[in-house]
Amino acid sequence: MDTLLTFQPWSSSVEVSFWYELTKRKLDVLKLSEEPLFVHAYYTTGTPNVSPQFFVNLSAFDNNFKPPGHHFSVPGTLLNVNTIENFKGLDKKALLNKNASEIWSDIMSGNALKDPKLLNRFSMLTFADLKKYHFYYWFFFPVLTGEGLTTIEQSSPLSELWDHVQVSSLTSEIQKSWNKNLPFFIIVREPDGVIIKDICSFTETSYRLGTTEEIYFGIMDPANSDNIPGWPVRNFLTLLNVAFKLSHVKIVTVKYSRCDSTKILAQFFSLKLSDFSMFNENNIPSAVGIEKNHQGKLQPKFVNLASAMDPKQLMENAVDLNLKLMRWRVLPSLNLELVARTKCLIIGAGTLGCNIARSLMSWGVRTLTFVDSGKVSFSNPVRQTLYTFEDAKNSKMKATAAAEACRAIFPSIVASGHIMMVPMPGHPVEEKNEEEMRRVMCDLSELIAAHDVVFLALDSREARWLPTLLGTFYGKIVINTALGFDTYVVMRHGTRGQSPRLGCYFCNDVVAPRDSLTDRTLDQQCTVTRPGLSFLAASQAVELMVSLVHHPLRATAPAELRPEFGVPTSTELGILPHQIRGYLTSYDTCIMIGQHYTCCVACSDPILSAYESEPWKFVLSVLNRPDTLEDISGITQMK
Amino acid sequence: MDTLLTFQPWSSSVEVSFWYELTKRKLDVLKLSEEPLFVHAYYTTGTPNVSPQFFVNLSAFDNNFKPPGHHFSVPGTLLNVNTIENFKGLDKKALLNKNASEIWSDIMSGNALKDPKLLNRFSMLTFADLKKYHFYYWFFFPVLTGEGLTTIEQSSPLSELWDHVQVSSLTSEIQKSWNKNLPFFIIVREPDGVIIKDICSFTETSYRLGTTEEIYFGIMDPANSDNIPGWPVRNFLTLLNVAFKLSHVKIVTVKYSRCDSTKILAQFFSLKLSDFSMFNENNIPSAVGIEKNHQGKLQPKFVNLASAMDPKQLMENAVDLNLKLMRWRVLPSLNLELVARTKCLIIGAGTLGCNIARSLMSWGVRTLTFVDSGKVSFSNPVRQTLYTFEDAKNSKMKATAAAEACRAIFPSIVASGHIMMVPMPGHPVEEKNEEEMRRVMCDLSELIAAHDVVFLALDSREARWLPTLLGTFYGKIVINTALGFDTYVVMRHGTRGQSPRLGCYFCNDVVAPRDSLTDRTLDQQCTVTRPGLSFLAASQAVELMVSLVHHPLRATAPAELRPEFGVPTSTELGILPHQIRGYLTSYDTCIMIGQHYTCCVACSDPILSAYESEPWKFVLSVLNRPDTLEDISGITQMK
Amino acid sequence: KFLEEGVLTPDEYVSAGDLLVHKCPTWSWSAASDPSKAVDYLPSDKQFLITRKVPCKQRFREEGRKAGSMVEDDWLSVEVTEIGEENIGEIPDADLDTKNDDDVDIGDDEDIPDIEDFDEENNLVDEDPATARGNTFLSTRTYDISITYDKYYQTPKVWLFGYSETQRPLTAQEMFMDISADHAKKTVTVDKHPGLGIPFAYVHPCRHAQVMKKFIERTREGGKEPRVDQYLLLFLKFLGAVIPTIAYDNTFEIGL
Amino acid sequence: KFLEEGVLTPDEYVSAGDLLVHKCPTWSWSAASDPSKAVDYLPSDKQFLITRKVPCKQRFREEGRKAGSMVEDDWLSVEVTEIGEENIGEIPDADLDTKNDDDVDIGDDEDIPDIEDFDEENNLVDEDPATARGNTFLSTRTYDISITYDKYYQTPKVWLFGYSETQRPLTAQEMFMDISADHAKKTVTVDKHPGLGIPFAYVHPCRHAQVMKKFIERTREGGKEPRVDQYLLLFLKFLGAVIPTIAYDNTFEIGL
Ligand SMILES: [Zn+2]
Ligand SMILES: [Zn+2]
Repeated sequence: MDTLLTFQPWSSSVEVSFWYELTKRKLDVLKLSEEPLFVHAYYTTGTPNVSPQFFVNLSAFDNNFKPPGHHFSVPGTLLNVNTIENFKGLDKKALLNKNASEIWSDIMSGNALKDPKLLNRFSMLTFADLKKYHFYYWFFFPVLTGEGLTTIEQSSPLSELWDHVQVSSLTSEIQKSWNKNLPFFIIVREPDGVIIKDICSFTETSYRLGTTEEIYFGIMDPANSDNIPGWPVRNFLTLLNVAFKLSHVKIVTVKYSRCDSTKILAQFFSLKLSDFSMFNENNIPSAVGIEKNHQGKLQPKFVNLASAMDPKQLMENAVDLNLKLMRWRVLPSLNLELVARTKCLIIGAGTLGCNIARSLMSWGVRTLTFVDSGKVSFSNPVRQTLYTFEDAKNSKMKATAAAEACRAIFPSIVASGHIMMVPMPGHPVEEKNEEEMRRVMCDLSELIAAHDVVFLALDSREARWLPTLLGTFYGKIVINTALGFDTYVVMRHGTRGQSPRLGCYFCNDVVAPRDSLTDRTLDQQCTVTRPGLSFLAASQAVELMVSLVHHPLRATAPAELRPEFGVPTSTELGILPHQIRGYLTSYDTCIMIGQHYTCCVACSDPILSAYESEPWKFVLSVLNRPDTLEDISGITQMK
Repeated sequence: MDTLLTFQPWSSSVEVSFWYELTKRKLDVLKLSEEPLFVHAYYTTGTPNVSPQFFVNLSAFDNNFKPPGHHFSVPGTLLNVNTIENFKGLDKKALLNKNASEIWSDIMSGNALKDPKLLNRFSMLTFADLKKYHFYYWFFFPVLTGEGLTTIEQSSPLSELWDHVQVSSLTSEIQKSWNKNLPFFIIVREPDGVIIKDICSFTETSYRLGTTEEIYFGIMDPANSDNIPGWPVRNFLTLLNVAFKLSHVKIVTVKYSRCDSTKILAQFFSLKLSDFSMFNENNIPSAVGIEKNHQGKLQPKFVNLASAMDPKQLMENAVDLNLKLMRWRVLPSLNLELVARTKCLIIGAGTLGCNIARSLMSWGVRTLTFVDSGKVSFSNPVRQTLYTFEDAKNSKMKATAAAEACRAIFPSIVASGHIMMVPMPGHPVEEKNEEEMRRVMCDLSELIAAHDVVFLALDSREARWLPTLLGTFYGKIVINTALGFDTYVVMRHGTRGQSPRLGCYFCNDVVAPRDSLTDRTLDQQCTVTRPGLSFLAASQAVELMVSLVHHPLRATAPAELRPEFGVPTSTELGILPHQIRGYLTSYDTCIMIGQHYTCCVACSDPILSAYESEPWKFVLSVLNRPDTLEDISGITQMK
Repeated sequence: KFLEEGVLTPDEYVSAGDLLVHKCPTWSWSAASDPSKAVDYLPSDKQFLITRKVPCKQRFREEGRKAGSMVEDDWLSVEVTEIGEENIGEIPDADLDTKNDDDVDIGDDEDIPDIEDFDEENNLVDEDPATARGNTFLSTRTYDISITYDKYYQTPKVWLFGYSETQRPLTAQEMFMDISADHAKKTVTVDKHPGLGIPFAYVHPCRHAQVMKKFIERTREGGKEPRVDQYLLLFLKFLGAVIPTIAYDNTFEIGL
Repeated sequence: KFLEEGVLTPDEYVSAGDLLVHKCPTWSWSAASDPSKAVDYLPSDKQFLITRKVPCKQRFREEGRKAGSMVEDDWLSVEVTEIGEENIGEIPDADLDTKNDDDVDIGDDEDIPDIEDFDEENNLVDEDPATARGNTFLSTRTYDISITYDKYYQTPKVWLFGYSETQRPLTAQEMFMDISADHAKKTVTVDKHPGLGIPFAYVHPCRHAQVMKKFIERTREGGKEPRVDQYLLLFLKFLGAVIPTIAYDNTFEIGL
């Protein structure tokens, strides 16, 4: 009248933290690797009505993994493949069998006796579609199948067989060992109580006792029912058959009471085991244990994390992902974190400024600040790529509208707008406005000091003067862009401490900038340029910045011309030119170097000193009388 | 007891149609010219409670101007200056005096007698801020001031002096002449009734009558009150004093009844005139007549049309304005209308497609069509410049989202999106999907046929095949863009009838395109490119298109390399290269020419013929078996 | 069909327009602003009728309407009490409040950019004892009113373009203030004037024929047989109901 | 201050957590997911408490509540009748309707991309007579529940992360279905779990101390003096009222 013993299969329970961690590792560490990874899972004893949970979460990757108290760890192998085709193509049966043969060899070698958690060894096959946050996964829980099936000779709650004192003694033994995470053990019933011991002490114990009658095998059982033990019991029984040559065993499956550790639920089974005696190192028993999905089919499980994720977070990850892919094959040295944390100030939120911001965002830069005093007008949106018709209709301020647009594109960005008219030489300050203008100068100075890179995207020469001075003063990377009708220039300003020191936008000039805005005709007021130019200039300005922050000298890095064939560039990203000049009629560019001019009206030492000693007094005098610049810089004497 | 006669000044009434017309002429014709323009205004007789309207509208510019019936024209001079500074700086008094001296000379010469409307000659000074639709304007209505002031000896309604029959007779005379637009005339009271005659017949008439007693001077009077005649009366009285040496005159000011032309209102004045006898050709009387603004100040009037204009219209105008400015000085040959009406099809609405659309919009292209089958994902908005976070959150279809974004930027654009996966060689069609796929092919074919330019902005080689074939088949301008990691290529496809015929994207290949999408790893699925590239490639693709449509041969224009110094390029916009290849590491570009390959798998004649004879059968066989291409093109034999 | 259906043909429209222009000197025919805008079923110099600068003495006010005046026919019975000149002064202020409802920022003359810079112009002197001082006219809004022919409805179609007291073009919202509230949003919308290409407000002509028919019937009941060329004279009477605030002479007597 | 104000110190939180973990094997301490997320006032291996896969047998339903149950204190008196296993089957369907209210498209397993392609996997055989068949468990939503220490309120703070019947993470909206309607939108919001860095729903702790104090008072009225290390055991009882649908053993007796 023996009954077939069946085992309740695992129900894999992968927490989202696992997928996040896998994503992170895939992007930053694993990249294209498909090498198997060693991972950890764990389980605890069963709970009524809940399927036997096989927990996998971010601790799976922890090298020092230790399961929580009352939990039991399981070693496993993670196989994360790169494509859905690989996922489909992989031979699942072979994977299962490979795992099974490892278990078999651990049983044969005695390793499993010393470390019984090896019996539960599992494999996990995954494909992570990181673009969509789709994860395909499949668990393999190999169990060895022997000759004949295990049958139940007797089964009952332990409390029906043992007296209260003995059960209490077992309970207290288990309670004491809650932190030892022992999934399997032997229970020795001795006259004065029950003792729990490691499996490997079985032979010694039975030798000592002279009998196996009073030895029970204890198993912390994840199953949720009393009569159907959990999956881990199965390989354990195989171990008993192989290691101890037992064909009949008495086992006790133990479950904690969910919220009262002073109680346990224990079930006694007397079993006739399946026979493995015909198997050896070469003749490996076959295995079952491929997990079915939620529909009970032999298909992978699938989870779409995107639906439950915060869309902002999703976007942030997606943006990072796209950039990190560059590091996988092409440019491992790319320091995206460095680029991301580079704080960029864009002075001028017009055609150039918008496209600079767009380029910076596409590089993952997270801090963008706009300075502009204008409003969005109707001619802007078709060229100034952060604005729409509605912005023009509502005459929004450009600086703030640009920042708003950046956030609408990428909510995680830190974008802000400062409505500010840059003080300009030759635009005199009325006395009543002096205090206000001083405030503006201080604000601009603080903004420049607080950023790493300053982009000059202004539409007049004189407006570039003060930011040029301040950028040099604070030693910032200053990248200047300017458009002609069908030519453009992108230039990084030289800075103090650079050798040879490179020039700034004004270094070629022998006159101070003056009011060039007043008295302009319409075509002079609007920047009349071929529309393509701003895309060219803005994107190259940003690429230059990205290369520059990768150079250890940053702003002070020496200028390069085009390299000789075969000569490496100073960064893997390419050369660090001083000036790029582009000509749209011939789709040509030209790399130039311009030296610093010691009498420069914007960046020379006399000017910087004049600013340093009395910032506002100096700037005010320049605004009112640009000639001041020529006097101080020394140009006047040179003339 | 004589009373001073005062005159009611004009109230200039510029209709918006005038400003629109001025804007149009400024942009298209006048450009930077500040030359005075001859213009026309007109007026009618006064209405109670309404200020004397001096109408200026779009007919002001009409060379064949004739006022409507019951209205009287006035010749004038429009001085539209280029800058607000010129507007302010101009000497207004001098302008008034110049006008006055012309009037004086017309009086002296007798011209004014023959053409009395010259007496009302006016000047109009304007500054049009076309970016903002702000118009500053100032009217000058010069009247000559003589020695002493004109005084009233007697004044009363004419009906109190004349009997009913005489008034009736005058009414009927005026009614008869309503269409002659006579502002001044003489009224001769003869025994059998009243006669109206031209001014110049005064001498003859008084000679015939032997007296001036029965001659009255009639004036169609714009003033709204009975006792204060309108401004035109003033110079007319001067004329009478100068031409006829009259110091005392009898005048009748006439007004139409507003809605009953069978009635008139006539007021009689007996006047003692101001004396001009001491003035001559060299001694010109001084003048008054600068119009005051609505606050009664001697300041210009101002109107902001933007506030009342349809914002969509405003935007449309602003976009045009910005582009037209290029023609003012730099590139008069630029054919913006041609560019605007070029219908552009963008296949692929990803990074390249979005930036191509942006560039096209900035060139004023009005018809944009997107083809794409994908949805906006979270990694897109930072690089694909038409999408936002919300689009990704809502998983919008790219093609339609892109079109929507274009309309949000510029409501007047005709943008549409077609959700369509381009059929690709090596992506076999299941039988059940054949009909659907055939439909897709036909749709794509129709789209390409219906556009002028096709931009290929796709992310796989095989997706470019069918559009390349169709573009060649229909002889369209096809511009292909492709990105590497830090290199890009922009290329225009050759076409039939071109000599030497240029190559297409596939002309260098000796194998047919195949499925390259399946089994890609993540970094192969996403286009891993430096973010700056798409801006560079997209903007140059569009600039190339703009140059190309300016060439008379368009798609068949021969390819150019970089010009020798001093040699003109084939269009004023620059060279027409076949391929532009760009290298971001050195910020360099290279112009290349690739010849057509007679066995090309996409554009060769055998392929085009195969398509032509049985389009779907041919395409289907290629989708299922790309080798077909090699067989048909002749490559197979070449191998 | 004029008498039966209240509609008229293009030719009849021209003859009615001629009569209007002849009778009322303020009305005139106009050609299209450019030939491409001209319609071929009307003479090129008689594309539409227009009268300019018709003063609008008051805003239409809902509260000014007499209760029950809509009982019979809302197209005909709207009444407004014309405000006399003595209390004209209070109108502009009172209605400026409604500006706050508009999205569009209406730049009035206060907003002239750079106006301070023009203070220098005060050096300019143009004083003259013979120039009349003080307004002998009301500072009111004015309207350009145009009548085109609507081919679909075979009726005239009326267009309005308003100017503020300071000659600034009025926005659509501002114009609606001058139109009977019943019609302002229901039958008045903005579109490009076909002959001028400039946005005007217009009264949708869908009910014009019907109302004209009613007018014609009443006239006939009064014992007179209206001629088709008097159509526009009648039409103006009807317009007086829709746009009661605009002071074109709806008091004159048509010599029927 | 525990007895007077219902709050506890970090050390008291640790001792209460130790007791909870000792008493209830399903609870365990956890370290922060990475050291940067750890707070220094708690041991690094005892940053927060967590219990996983607590079944949620039913949705909370407004209509299932007894009228008047809120009279005394809405934090304590929410009652739901637990649905027995026999009628479990009807729940998932019944509640799927509420999905329509959500904006977010919740991809359930129907949506597995390429699932058809996996049909080939049917060739795979893994039949075995010793594998138990048939579910001996309910297919229910489950929750990971975590308790952190809130330094500002000096109370525990409870976090929930739900999984669908098919292990799909629940959206916030779906989780709200399992929470007493009174609290769902008022005191439950979503934020990153401080130790895990993953968004969890949490019950705002602003009223925790107050309610705990009431609990303590009642216990004392019952003649027992609660110890501070029993705080979390008491706290779980309180949570049973806020999240009545989640079946952690709120039936066990605390050995006070
Ligand atoms: Zn310099
Ligand atoms: Zn080819």
